Amino acid sequence: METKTKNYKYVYNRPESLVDKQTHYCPGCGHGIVHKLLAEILDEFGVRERAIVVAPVGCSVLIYDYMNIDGCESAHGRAPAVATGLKRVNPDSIVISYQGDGDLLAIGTAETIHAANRGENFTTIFINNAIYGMTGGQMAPTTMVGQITATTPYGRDPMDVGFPIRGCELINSLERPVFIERCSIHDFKNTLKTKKAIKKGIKNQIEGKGYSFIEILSTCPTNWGMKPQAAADWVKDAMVPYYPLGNFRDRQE
Amino acid sequence: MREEIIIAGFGGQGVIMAGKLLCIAAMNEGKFVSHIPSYGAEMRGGTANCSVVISDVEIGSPTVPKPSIAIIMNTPSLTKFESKIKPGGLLIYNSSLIDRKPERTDITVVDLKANDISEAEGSDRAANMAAIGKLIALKPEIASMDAVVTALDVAISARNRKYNDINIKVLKAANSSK
Amino acid sequence: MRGKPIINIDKCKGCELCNGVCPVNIMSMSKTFNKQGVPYSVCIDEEKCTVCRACAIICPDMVIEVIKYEQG
Amino acid sequence: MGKQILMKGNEALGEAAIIAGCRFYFGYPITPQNEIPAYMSRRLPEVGGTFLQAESEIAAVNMVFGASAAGARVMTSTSSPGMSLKQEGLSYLAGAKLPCVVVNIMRGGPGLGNIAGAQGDYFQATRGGGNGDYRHIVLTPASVQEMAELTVLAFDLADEYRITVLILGDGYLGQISEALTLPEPTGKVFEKPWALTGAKGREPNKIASLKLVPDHVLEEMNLSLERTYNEISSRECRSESYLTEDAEYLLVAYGTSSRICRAAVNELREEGVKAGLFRLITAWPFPAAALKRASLKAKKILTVEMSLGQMIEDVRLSVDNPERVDFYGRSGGMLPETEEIKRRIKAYGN
Repeated sequence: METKTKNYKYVYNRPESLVDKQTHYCPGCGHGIVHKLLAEILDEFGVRERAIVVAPVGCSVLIYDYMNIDGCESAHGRAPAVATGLKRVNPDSIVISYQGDGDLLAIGTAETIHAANRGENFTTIFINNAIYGMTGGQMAPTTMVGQITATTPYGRDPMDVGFPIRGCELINSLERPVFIERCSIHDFKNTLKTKKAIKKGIKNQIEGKGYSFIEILSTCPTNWGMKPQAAADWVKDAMVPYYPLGNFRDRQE
Repeated sequence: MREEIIIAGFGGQGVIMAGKLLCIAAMNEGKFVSHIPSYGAEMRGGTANCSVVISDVEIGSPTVPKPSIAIIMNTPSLTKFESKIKPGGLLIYNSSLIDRKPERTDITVVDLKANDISEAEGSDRAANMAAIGKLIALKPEIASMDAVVTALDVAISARNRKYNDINIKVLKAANSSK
Repeated sequence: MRGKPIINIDKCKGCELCNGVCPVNIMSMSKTFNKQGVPYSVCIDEEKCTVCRACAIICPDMVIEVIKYEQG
Repeated sequence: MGKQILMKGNEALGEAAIIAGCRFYFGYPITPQNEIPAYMSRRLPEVGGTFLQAESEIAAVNMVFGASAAGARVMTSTSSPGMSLKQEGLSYLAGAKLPCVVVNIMRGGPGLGNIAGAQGDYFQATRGGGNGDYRHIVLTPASVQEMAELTVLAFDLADEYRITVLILGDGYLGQISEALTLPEPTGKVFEKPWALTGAKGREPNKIASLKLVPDHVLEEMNLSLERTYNEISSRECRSESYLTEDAEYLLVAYGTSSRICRAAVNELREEGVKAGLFRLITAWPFPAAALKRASLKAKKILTVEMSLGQMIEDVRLSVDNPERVDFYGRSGGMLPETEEIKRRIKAYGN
């Protein structure tokens, strides 16, 4: 192999904060991408040994098995409460609540809003893929109007079950959060932006600034019934128009 | 000695505090004591009462279904508790506010103008002290006047401690009243 | 030749996302199956690799690492 | 012995928690336990601790989960309807083997019920209201002094066995003021190498109850929990036998109803009736062996509860000739009456 004959260096390899282990995620699942981004950022800040990830219930329920950091389970929707407990006991730890759309905006809405409202000094990574993945593709609070899921076989009817909830806008009505941004991993450019946003969220926490909320539009190829690239395109074409990307708040005082 | 006491009136008359004052005084003189207030929603109905047990021996049941002593500060409380007093028991009722005479004849009934005594000493809020002063005059084995006066410093919140001079005057005036 | 992706083919789940992000279109899928029974990511023209890392960054399964050759 | 102070049960419990080293409290207001959060909100900042009023009982118990996972001594408290909400968290705490102290100052139910003291949550406490094969230690104080002493004990038991310890009081115990001699800290120290403190110089710790694969790992964990539960059952049964040696009539009760029974026993003894009281101090583990001993000479066993009969099932399972077991209870916040207990006991003699 040429690699043996030429001098080279790795410009991209596994971050220390990521375990060398095959995930249970479906091919093309956005969780794997975000796990990696998070791990890279923990490495870049050198905080792997202070980090604790709080896993939600949902597809990412096993995130603690993939991250080479301390990990804590939480009951469905309670990740912000568990994160609050962890962070209040050890203010020097770097706590990440990693939550899906059901966890964050359905069963755990109260915990989400109140942790944000208290300005807890942890970072929330909110994976919005418009569906319940783990249980087999049921309607999420973020399911798009008309989207067909296992429990909206005729498409989501907003006059029956309401419109999809916009997490960033909801959090943006609160005073205490310091950083709110919606990003997406549907292409390379946006994935880089996502990394930047997560990085800001972790930096804020390291500096003790308070609560950061990063919503990431992601894919669920399996439950959407699409190939991964088509799913990525659907994020761009169907989701982004309803869930505008961009920064909602970046308070730096 | 075991006395099972109900102190009852309307919210704001200080009946629960009066019970605590009695308990602290008696406790400091070596008695076993217990105090259960009526609480929560019940208190918002305008009536308040507490169940106090003071005993020479360890208290089994702290509840007072049949008081040996009732200190009754308003008319609804008289209606509620008069029939429950143990035969041979003691009823001190606040005749400043209660416009009827108790009906029981098998108990000792003491008429105490608690609000009048309080007002005569310069306060319209120390009727509860008058009641305690009278009680320990009639039942000195429960607690001494000295113990009650000392207990005031613990029982009364810091915010209201400035009224203790008047409280002591009312306690003593009722204690020596006819 | 500036560098290239190193692909751990047996870990590839065959999602093809790397194919879509490559700016010079040198990522493709194999005609054969890996241990997991899926076609896997391959680089069909390493000479053209710009070492942009897009394929690696988008890969959800940490299948791709990227090396850069040292000058000289 | 320290100085006696007059203290309310709820506040004595709060102070005892601080004596025991509890520095984190999460809770949500509900009568008749409101003095606990109020007390902790005042006292914890004085000792460098954290009080947080949660947005719900569910959030509170999950904050407890997080704080316990981080290695802290932590407590939450509530009353019956709030306890129902906490069951999810209790099940997760059990699955994750996290120690904590949970207080239930019971009130009348079902539903919103009323705010008077009751004992209708015995089944929920001893059988577990959450999902799965789990137990927690249940301590049942009967006085302000015991509210304090059992709270100190609760924190040690929780850490020793990595388990939830439930203090099961009732509204009367929460509200009653009695003389209290503050307990001393036990000074026991429990290492928590499993705590989430950041993976510095060690492998990452993971705290979770999820055991998906392989198939048998969950059963193995359940069996390991069972071993802990068996150990607790053999070592931690607590009870008080009062005048039971020669008792022909045995009362069985806990908490406030045991106080009423004690008064009945005293009065019956004065009248020459050989009555005794067996009082639970742990409702789980149930002190079955001690009850069996205490009931040896009893012609009749009267279970007295502030419910319509829950503990009686454990009583029947513990004694020989369970047909001796009879029941008297009041519910909905009403109290059993000494006179009625005496009347029933005397009726057995005829």
